Amino acid sequence: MNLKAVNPQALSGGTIQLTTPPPEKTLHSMLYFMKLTRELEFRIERKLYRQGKIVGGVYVGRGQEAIAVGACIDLRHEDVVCPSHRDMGAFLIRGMSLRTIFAQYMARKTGATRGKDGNMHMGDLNLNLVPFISMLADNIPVATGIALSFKMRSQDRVALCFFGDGATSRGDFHEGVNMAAVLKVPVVFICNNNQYAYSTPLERQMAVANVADRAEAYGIPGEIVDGNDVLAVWDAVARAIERTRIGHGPTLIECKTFRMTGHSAHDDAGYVPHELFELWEERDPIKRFERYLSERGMITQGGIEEIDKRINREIDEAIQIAEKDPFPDPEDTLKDVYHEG
Amino acid sequence: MNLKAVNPQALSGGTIQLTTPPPEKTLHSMLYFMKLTRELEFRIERKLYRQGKIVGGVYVGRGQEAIAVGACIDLRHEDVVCPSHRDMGAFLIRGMSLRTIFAQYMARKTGATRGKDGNMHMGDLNLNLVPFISMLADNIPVATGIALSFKMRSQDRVALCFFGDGATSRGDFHEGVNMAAVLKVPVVFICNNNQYAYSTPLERQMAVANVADRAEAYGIPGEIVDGNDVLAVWDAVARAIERTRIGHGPTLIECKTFRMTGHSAHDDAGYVPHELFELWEERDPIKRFERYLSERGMITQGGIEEIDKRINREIDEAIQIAEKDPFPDPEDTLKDVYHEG
Amino acid sequence: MALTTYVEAIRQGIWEEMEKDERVFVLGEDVGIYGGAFKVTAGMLERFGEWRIIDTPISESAIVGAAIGAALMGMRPIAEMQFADFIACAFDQITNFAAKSRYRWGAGVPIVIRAPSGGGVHGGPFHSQNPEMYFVHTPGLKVVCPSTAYDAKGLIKAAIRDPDPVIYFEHKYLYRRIKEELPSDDFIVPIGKAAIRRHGTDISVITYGAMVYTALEAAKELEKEGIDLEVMDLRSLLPFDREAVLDSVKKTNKVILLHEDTRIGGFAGELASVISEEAFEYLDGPIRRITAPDTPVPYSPPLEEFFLPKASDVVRVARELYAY
Amino acid sequence: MALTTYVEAIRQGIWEEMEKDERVFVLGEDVGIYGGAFKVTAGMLERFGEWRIIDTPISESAIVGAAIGAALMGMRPIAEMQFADFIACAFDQITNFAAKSRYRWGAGVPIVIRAPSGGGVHGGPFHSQNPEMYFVHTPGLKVVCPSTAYDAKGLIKAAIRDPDPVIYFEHKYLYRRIKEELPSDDFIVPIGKAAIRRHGTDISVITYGAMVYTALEAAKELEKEGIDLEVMDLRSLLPFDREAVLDSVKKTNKVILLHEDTRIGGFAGELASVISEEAFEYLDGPIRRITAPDTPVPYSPPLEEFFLPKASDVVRVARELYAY
Ligand SMILES: Cc1ncc(C[n+]2csc(CCOP(=O)(O)OP(=O)(O)O)c2C)c(N)n1
Ligand SMILES: Cc1ncc(C[n+]2csc(CCOP(=O)(O)OP(=O)(O)O)c2C)c(N)n1
Ligand SMILES: [Mg+2]
Ligand SMILES: [Mg+2]
Repeated sequence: MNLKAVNPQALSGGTIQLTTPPPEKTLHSMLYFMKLTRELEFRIERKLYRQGKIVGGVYVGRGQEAIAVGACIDLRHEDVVCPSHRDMGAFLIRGMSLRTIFAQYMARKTGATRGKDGNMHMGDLNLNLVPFISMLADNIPVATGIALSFKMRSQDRVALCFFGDGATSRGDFHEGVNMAAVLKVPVVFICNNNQYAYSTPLERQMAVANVADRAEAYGIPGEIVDGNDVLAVWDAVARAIERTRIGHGPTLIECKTFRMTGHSAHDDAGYVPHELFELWEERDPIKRFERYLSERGMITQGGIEEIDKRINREIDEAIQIAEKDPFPDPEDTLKDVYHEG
Repeated sequence: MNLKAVNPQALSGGTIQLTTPPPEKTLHSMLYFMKLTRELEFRIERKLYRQGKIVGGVYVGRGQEAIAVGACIDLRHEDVVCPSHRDMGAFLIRGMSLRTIFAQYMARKTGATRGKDGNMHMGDLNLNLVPFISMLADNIPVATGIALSFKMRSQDRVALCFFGDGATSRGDFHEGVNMAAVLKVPVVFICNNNQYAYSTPLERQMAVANVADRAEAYGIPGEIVDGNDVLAVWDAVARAIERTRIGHGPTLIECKTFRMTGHSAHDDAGYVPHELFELWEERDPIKRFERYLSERGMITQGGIEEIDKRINREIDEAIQIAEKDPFPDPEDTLKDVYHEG
Repeated sequence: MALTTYVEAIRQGIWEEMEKDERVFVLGEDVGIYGGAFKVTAGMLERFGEWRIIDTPISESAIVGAAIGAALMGMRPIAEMQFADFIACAFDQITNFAAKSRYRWGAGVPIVIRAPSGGGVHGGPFHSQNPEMYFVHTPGLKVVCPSTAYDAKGLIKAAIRDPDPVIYFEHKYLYRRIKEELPSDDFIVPIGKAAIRRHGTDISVITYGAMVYTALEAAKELEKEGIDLEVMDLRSLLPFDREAVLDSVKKTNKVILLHEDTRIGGFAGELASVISEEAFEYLDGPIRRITAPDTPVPYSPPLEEFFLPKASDVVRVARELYAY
Repeated sequence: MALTTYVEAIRQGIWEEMEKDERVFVLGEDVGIYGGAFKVTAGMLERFGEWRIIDTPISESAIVGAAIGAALMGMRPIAEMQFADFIACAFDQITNFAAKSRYRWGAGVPIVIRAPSGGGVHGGPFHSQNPEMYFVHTPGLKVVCPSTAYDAKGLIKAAIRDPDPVIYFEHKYLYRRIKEELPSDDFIVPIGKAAIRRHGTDISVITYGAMVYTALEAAKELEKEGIDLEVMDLRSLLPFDREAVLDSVKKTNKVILLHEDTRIGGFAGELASVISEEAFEYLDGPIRRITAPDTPVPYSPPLEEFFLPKASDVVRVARELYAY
């Protein structure tokens, strides 16, 4: 295990100084969504799952909340997001309701997939949110096609596509990014490099130090950002979107981060050297961002507590409703395989 | 069409000066095999095919003969070659007989595949020659596995894997090269960049100027050589083999060249700007190498003519035999789907 | 009036739909400047421009993936596989992303994947495959296999308009061998409807693709002996025309299932099951299959000849069954 | 003596073959330090080292491709798909390179591809698939589906020793639910041989995988009513035990074909065809299929429950058939 490659000290070190930081309203939104993501996933993983109420596996993005939030917070409604399995913030920001999400995890009819599919495979065309499938990297060519449809119709829209470091080993990553680069379509590829793919550390996944190094092969910019700094992510994504909106094609953004859990709820991550968790705990994206805001007088301890309260209330309510939501009817099994005219 | 990217003048310009060129015997062998390739393919494409004696399509490597020959001439018997569809020299150097090759193209029982498969899909484990299949790039992960088997058994052997520029867009290129890089197995990847994939020019295939740029994504060396210079190819491959033999893992070698024909015998390449053919004709690998040898007094005009005569004789003989070779028995259709104990 | 070949009929169908519907576009390898390996898209680049006839890198999986993405955004992509054999490289996107999308989250994926398939052209194991069953066995897809120029045109148009993913197998052997006069008006052939190519009373031969002609040839031969074959061209395999199949079997009481695809797990098995389940009492003899043997498609002419089902096979089996 | 679970039986089989034959090795995602997602390779890294238990990048196609290459060089690779569903990503290498190699140039590809398959664990559409038919329909491959711990061990060993590519479907639902006492000697279960799990005289239920238990449950229920089911576990699908199937049908004269896989193009169709062709005169009733419906595998428990064939389905159909 090459500790150096994943040493967070090697990253930008603290929050970066932005030339024009986002307006305060946006900053507050970012904090809210990061905290909402954390608490929502905490409830799913540590409460509902242990109570046996969750159906199937549970994958959370603890420690990685800054990525989806920083990337998605400023998107326009007409832009399209293709998240992956540690991007809960993307679903929330796009407008997927808490009740829908809890219902999804409890396999209810009111869930995003009406009980047809599990956990984060949630999507809604009205929200311009396209769900991934389990096959890692399959969403990459799909995002390329989404962006292609914008370009061919001269629509001023962009697609954002998320995936992990491990997914970049798949052929579909290569084919999808390459095609996007050749056709110069408006898509931004965002890799959460959390140093592991299940039990497989980065150096068993690729022989380069950075996922961003892969961009060289496609003739597109590759940028490394501190994925635990929501503003750094925000900044890099904003620039990449700007670039792609004016026709310069895709960017690959690598967000260095760390998976502060096992791969899924049933994995204790025994294969991860303990010191790594400690190192990265110090760079917790939420605590850092709270510090950033309070140092600048943009939030008080009381303000933080209020957000927490609001989040708890919203979540409690959503769980209450979702728990009473019905399971799908058995006969629903047969529906929607094809268009039902 | 970006002429600059494919301008042969931008390449090394003439034959390179080697620190230690191969012994004269090898040089003569190189000339022989390049000329043999050329004449063999000429007979197949321009004679037998037009006479209706060839079964199925015909793809030749005219103008690209230096690549397979330069790469394979010094291999040891125990090394393994995985050629692609414009690497006839590889088959010849490995020891596939002319008669077997003609029989293969005429779909005879004595062909390399006993009539089961077509054209260059020829292989023979006794020759350490593993045939490709039509699906471009599928041979890349296979070559990785071949090299893996050497590494796990500590065998001092290397694998050479050939493919075209277009094949590098396939997922299997990415997966195969990446895995080879991560596992640091002894394989050398050799891309013939002939600027086209069927009718598709390089810039519709990738947004990088060089196939070798793709190496960056895998943390392996990428080297560009003048693919029409057999010694340049020989030199680069020799160094890559040396590197990989001592455990440094794969290299990606890009041989810049040009497809001096249509994609196949039925394609007139109307989509290729005519000046490109003219430009590249000047850099014909065989003529250049003849010049190199005669300038150094290593061959005379008479010597060249003798080689031509020998080649013609060998080919005539082989065709004569192969034309009389039987077609497979219809019932052979059912054989060898499984091991027949 | 002029005769239209099978391959030209496909081209016309695509062309007309592209004229009518701006959402329709084509992507694939060499479809643009070259007009496609079989010239199905010849002239389209000039007419529709490079953003509706898109030359892609050699990336079958991304071709299909990109088609899916565009379809989700309201487009109507037609993805070309240069040969049906290469559809294997896009298998995951087709069977997992495209096929299951509507079921999972209600978002249909109206794509067409064109796949030039079939043997008889000495293409060998990788340019002759009939991969239809991989997709027939995948709920969420539709699969069609036209055998006439009329159907080639009518089915490509139906496929383009269909709200679900359609795999369109066009038989290479028929491209330039089959011609007919086509109506000049806008017509489609509905997906899921079979056609009876020859009415008969003794034995039903149920088939599709190039084998329709094999069956007809056999029928002509058998006519002389007074054996009257009914030849049914399924045209669509998923969904297939269950009713037409059962009606025919109930009429003739004897059935031959014929396809160019290999045997084990071929479509004939599905048909045999359906017939046995739903028309068992009507059967006056065993259900007989005539298919390619379970091998890759061999390359050398005598092998391929042996491999492909022949009219003489149909004649032989029909005689046996007639005498049963 | 201790009981061995199905999953442990697989592990033992691999372990023993690795001890005996240096050519055998494992490659796949998380098979090393983690011991595999289902712990089938637990402890092997420590025992055999990182060059025989190889953690790979997430590259299903290259995992299979690399296995093929190593096999051509004389090794005996076992490639693990983390879930059978992801085998779709390696479809091209399996069906085009591995399956056709011997046929093309005489070079066998002795690889085993392990694929944890099947539903009942609320895995949803991408963690519950039964993709066996894609491979059963591919000449050159072998396909096995063990249902007992004994067979799991015996078939993995047979697969490893087999000179041809074998796709080994291990049913996730059975991993820890099925246990039995295993002999301590070295045994294999030959590929291509079925087993009769219950002898009976009235109706043959022909099935495989987890559905064997569904059939046995139904048989127990029907016993009370005096209906005597024969339950045949195919164990191998390609090749399958034609003789055993026909013998059973000729004995009972009525047959139910049962599988967890979806219906259209499922294995039951193949069986129905073979039975109709070769035992038509012995049939006293229609061949009936019980299968999953033609949908993806749904996730929510009531849906999945509806989707999976149940003992009550077998009971119902058996009663109908008994009365026919
Ligand atoms: C094609 C494919 N192979 C294997 C898996 C099983 N799997 C699920 S998540 C995962 C690890 C993913 O790692 P990474 O892409 O780095 O994402 P992370 O979980 O670290 O966010 C694996 C191997 C899968 N889902 N898809
Ligand atoms: C997966 C796949 N897709 C498409 C094809 C059809 N095809 C055969 S050769 C070729 C072009 C190959 O280009 P390149 O790799 O550059 O090799 P070149 O022919 O130029 O040597 C294409 C598209 C194929 N053989 N395999
Ligand atoms: Mg990761
Ligand atoms: Mg090329």
